[in-house]
Amino acid sequence: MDLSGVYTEMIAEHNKSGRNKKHLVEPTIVLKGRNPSCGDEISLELKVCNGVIEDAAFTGIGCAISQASTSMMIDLIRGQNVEKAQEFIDTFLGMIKREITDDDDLEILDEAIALKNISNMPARVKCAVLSWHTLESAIKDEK
Amino acid sequence: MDLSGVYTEMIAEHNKSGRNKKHLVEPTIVLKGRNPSCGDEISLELKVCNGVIEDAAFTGIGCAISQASTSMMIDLIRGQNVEKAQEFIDTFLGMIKREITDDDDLEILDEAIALKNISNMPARVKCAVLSWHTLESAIKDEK
Amino acid sequence: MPNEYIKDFPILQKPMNGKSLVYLDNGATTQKPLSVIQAVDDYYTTFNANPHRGAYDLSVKATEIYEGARETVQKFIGAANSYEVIFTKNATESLNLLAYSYGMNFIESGDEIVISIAEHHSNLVPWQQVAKAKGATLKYIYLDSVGRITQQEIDAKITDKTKIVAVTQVSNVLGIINPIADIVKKAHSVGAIVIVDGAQSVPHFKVDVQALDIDFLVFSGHKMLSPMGIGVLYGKEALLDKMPPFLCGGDMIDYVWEQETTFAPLPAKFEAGTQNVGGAAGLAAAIEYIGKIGFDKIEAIEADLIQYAIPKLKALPYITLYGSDDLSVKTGVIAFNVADIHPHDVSTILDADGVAIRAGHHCAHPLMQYLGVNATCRASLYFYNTREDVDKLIDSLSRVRGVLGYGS
Amino acid sequence: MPNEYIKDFPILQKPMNGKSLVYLDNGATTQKPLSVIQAVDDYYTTFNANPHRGAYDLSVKATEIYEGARETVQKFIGAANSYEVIFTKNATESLNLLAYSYGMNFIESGDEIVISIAEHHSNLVPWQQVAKAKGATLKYIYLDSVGRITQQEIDAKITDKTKIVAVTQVSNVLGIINPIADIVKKAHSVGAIVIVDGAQSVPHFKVDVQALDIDFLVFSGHKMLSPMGIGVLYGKEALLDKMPPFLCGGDMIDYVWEQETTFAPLPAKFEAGTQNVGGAAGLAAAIEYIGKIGFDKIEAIEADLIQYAIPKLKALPYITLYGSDDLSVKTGVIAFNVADIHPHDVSTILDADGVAIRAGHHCAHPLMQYLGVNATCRASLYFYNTREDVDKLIDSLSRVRGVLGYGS
Ligand SMILES: Cc1ncc(COP(=O)(O)O)c(C=O)c1O
Ligand SMILES: Cc1ncc(COP(=O)(O)O)c(C=O)c1O
Repeated sequence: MDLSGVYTEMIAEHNKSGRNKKHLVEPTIVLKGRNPSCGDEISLELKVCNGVIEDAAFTGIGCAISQASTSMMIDLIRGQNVEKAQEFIDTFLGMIKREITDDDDLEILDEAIALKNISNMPARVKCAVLSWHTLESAIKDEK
Repeated sequence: MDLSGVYTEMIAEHNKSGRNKKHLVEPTIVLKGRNPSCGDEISLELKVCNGVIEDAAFTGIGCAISQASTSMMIDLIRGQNVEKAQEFIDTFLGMIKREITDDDDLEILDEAIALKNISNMPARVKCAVLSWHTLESAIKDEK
Repeated sequence: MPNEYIKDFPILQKPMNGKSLVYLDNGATTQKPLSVIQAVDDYYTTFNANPHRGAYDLSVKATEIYEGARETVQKFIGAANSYEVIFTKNATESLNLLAYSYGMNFIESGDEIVISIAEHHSNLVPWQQVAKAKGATLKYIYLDSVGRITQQEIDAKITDKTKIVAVTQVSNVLGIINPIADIVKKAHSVGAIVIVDGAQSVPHFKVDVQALDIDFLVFSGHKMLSPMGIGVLYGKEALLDKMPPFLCGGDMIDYVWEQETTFAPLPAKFEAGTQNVGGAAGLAAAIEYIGKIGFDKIEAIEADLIQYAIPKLKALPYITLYGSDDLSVKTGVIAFNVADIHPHDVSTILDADGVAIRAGHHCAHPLMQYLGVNATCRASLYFYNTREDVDKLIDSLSRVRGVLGYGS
Repeated sequence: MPNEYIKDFPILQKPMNGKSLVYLDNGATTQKPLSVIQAVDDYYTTFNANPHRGAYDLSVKATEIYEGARETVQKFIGAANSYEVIFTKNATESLNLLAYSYGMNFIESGDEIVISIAEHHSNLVPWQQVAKAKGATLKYIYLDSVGRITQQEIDAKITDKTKIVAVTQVSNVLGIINPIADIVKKAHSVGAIVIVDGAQSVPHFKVDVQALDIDFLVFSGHKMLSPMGIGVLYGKEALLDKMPPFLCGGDMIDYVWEQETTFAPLPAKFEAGTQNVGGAAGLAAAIEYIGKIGFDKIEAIEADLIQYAIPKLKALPYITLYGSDDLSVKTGVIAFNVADIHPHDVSTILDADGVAIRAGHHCAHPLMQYLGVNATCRASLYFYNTREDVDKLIDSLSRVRGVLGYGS
C-alpha cells in the first residue's frame, strides 16, 4: 500500500482546515450519520431552498478520511440543486465500489477524486462513504 | 486388536446360554443398572439372607460383553457373603482399570478373568462393568 | 471399481488395525480432503487475524476470507442474500439458536410445534424445552411401515394451531428423504414456518432454499468434508430480522451503554465473539471440492453403492434392514441388525477388520422406541466409498455370528 | 534481541506489505505455532472421527484426543476435576452459557449483578440482558484515575443483594490486572459467586482456579496460540451440577422420550452436538507449547518489552497513554492516542510499515465513555514480540502526524 496515494495533501488539508466544520445559522435539514463499527459520527447540516442546497456544513468526529470526504462533499454540493447532488453521490459511490473507473466519468467529483484509492482499502471504505450516505438520506424528501 | 482375545469361547457361551438370565422367585433386592450411552439396561435380582447372597439372576438387554460379564458375576457371587462379593467387585473393577494386573491377584475372579482384555477397549469398558457397579449399589446397605 | 477421490483423503491412505480403513460412518462425520486441510493451514500460516476488528491488512484479509466463505455458502444453498447465512459451531447450535431466539419469543401457550418421530435429538430436545417453557404442544409426525412421512400424516398433524414445523430432510438412521416440498406447502398454508434439518441432506444432494421455499435450514460443516467447529444457519431475512439476538457480546452490537445496547444488522447480530475463521475457510474449501465433483456424480456414486449393497445385505438371512430401500427416497444410510447379536458387538467385530460402522441409538431415541428396537447398526456412505468397501462390509458381517458362537 | 520463538510461527516469517510483520494485535487474536497447526493436521489426517459415538477404533482415538485435551486444560488451570472443564466455541459462548443457564435461573427481581466498567462487551451485554429479563440491577465497579479497581469500590458495590460478580482479570484495553482475590473475598462474604473473564489473563500468566477460589473462569483458545472455534468454561462442580443445560441435542442426554428428556452428567450435559475435536487438539498443543516455554519466561519477556516500550512512548510528546504503567498491575496491552490523529488513521499508517495494531473501541464502549474518548489505539504484545518490534512501532508512530500534515 502506498500511503501517499491515500493520505494525499488534499485530504490532509481538508481534514485539518475544518473549513466546513461548523454549524449553519438556519439549517433546514440536520441529519446524523453513524458508523457503529468505527464509532464515527457526523452531523450534516443543509440549508435547502426550492431544491437548491444553498449552504452545507458538518460537525462530529471521525478519521481523516471521513472528515476530508465530508468536507470535499460539502464543497461540491454547495450551491447545487438536489438532482445534481444525487449525481455526485452516485458517481462517488460508484467510484468507491469500482463500478465507475473511467477518469472522464469521475471528473465532476473534482477534489473528491483524491479518495479513489480508498476503494483498495476495504477496512476504510465505510469511512469514505459515511457522509455521502447521510446526504443521500437527507435529500431524499427534497426531490 | 485380536478378536479371539475378546470374544472368547467362555464369553460366547455365557452370552448364549442365558443360564442366569431369569427371574428369582422371591428376590430381596431388585436393582436396575443402566448404560445410557449404549442403551444397555439390566435388572439384577438378589436374594440376600443374613448377609449371604443365596441366589442371584438378571434380566435385560445388552451386548455380549455386558451379558457375559453379568452372568459370570452371578456365578461368582452365588452363595457368597456380601463382603466376599465386594472383594470380587473390587478385584474385577481393578482388573478393568488395569490397577490389578498380577494374575495371582485376579485368580479369585475365575472365569471372569476372560474379560481382562476389555481393559484395552475403552469403548467397551462400560459394558463390562455395568453389572458390577449395579451389584455394588445393591449390596451397599447389606453390609 | 477404482475411486478417483480416495487419493485426496490422507486418512483413507492409512491402515487401521493393519487393514486399510473402510470408513462407513459418514453420517457421524466425514473425512477431510487435503484441499480442506490445506485451506485451514493456509489461513493460519498466512492470513490469521481477528476479522472485522482491525484496520490493518492482515485483518482485512481475514475478513475477506470469512465473508468470502459466507458468499460461498450463499451460492451453495441458493440463498437470496449472503447476510441470510449465519455461521455457528454446528447444526445443534443452529437449532438451539432457533429454539431460543424464535421459539422462546414467538411461541405462545396453546400453539403447536410439529416435528417427526425420526428427528435427531438436536432437532427434538430443544423443541421439547420450548414447548414446556411456553405451554405449547409438541406433536409428532409418525412414519409409515417403511419409514416414510405420508401426506395423510402431514395433513393430520399440521393444523391451524401449528406455528413451527421442524423436520429433517434425511433421517440419520433410515436414510429416508422426507417430502419437504409437501410439508412446506401444508405448513405455509396454515401460516407456520418450516425449519429444515439439512445435516444429512446438504452434504449429499443439492438443497436450494429458495426453490424449496423453506424458512430456515441448518447443517454442520464436519458432515460435508470440512473441519469440526463450523456450522450454518440459513434464515429468510424477514424472519431473522424480527428475531432478537441469541448470543450477546463482541461484534454483534452497534452501540453499548451501561444499561442499554443496540444490536448490529444481519449477519453480525447473530455472530457474537470471535468467529471460527479457519473453520469457515475450511467449509468454503469443502464446498469448492464438492462443486468440482458435482452433485450429479456424488448422487450417482452413492446410488450405485446402495444398489450394490442392499441385495447383498438382503441375501444374508440373519440381517434385518430398517426402512424403505426404494432408491427414489433413500440416501446412502443403511440401518440394520444382525440376529442375536447386539449392534455394539457387531461394530467391535467389524472394527477388527478395519470396517468402521456405527452402533447404538444414533441420537434418535424416540425413533428407536418407534421402531421397537434398542439399537441398530448403521453403515453410512459417501462418494469416496467403493464397491470394495461394501464387499468388505458384507464379508465381515458374514463372520459376526460365528465369532459369538452362533451358526449362520 | 533475538527471540527464539519466532521461528516456530510460520506467519511471522512472511512479509506483510513487503516488510516483515510486526504483529501487535495479540489481544484480538494470537498467531499459531507450527506445533499447533500440526496437531490439528494430525488429527484430521490420522484420527478424525466423531468421538463418544462410535465403538470402532478411530472413534475411540478421537475420544481419547478430546478427553485428553480436557485433562490438559484441567491441569493448566488447576481445576479439581476434568469434568469441571466444558469446551465451548469461545469466551463469548462461555459467558452466554453462564448468563442463560445460571443468570436466567438463579437471578431474581431485586438481585444485583456487579461488573466493572472495563468489561468487554461479551462480559457486559449478556448481563444487561439477564438484569432486564429478571428485573435485577446491573451495577458497575468504576476505576480510579489510572484504571485500577480499588478496595473501596469493591466494598461499595458488592452488597448483600449481590448474587453475581462478573469481572475481567485483565482489561483488554488498559492491560490492568484486577485484584481478583480481593473481589472473591468480598463476593463470597456476601454469598455471591464470581465469574472471571480470563480471555486476556490465561494466555499470559498462571491462573489457578482453586488457588483463587473462583467459581467460574472463561477464556478463548485463539488468544493463546490455538485455532479459532474452541473456548473453555470452567465451573465448580456443585454450581455446574445445579445448572440446567444450555444447548440441547445429541450427546448431552441420558434418555429421550417423545415428551421428556433426562440429561447426562458433567461435562456432557453442557456439550451438545458434535464438538470441535480438532480445535481441542489444537488447544492442547498450545498449552503444551506454553508449558515448554513456561510462564516465568513469558512474563519476563512481556515485562521487558513493556519496560522498554513505555518510556519510548512517553518520550513522544504527542502520545497520550491510558491507564497505569505500574508493571505490578500491568500486562503487555498498551492503549494510547496520537494527538490530532484518529486511531484508524494511525492504524492505517502503521500498517503501511507492516506494523499491525488495533484501533477502535475494542468492544468496550462503556469504558471508552468512561475514559471520555471515542476510540484508542492499542498495541498488545506476546512472547514472540521483540524490542525490535517496539522500535518499529515507535519509528512508525513518529511519522504518523507528518503523513497527515501536522508538525511533530
Ligand atoms: C477481556 C475479553 N473478554 C472476552 C473476549 C471475547 O473473546 P472471544 O471473542 O474469543 O469470544 C475478549 C476478546 O475479544 C476479551 O478481550
Ligand atoms: C439429522 C441430524 N441432525 C442434527 C445433527 C447434529 O449435528 P451436529 O452434531 O454436528 O451438531 C446430526 C448429526 O449428528 C444429524 O444427523
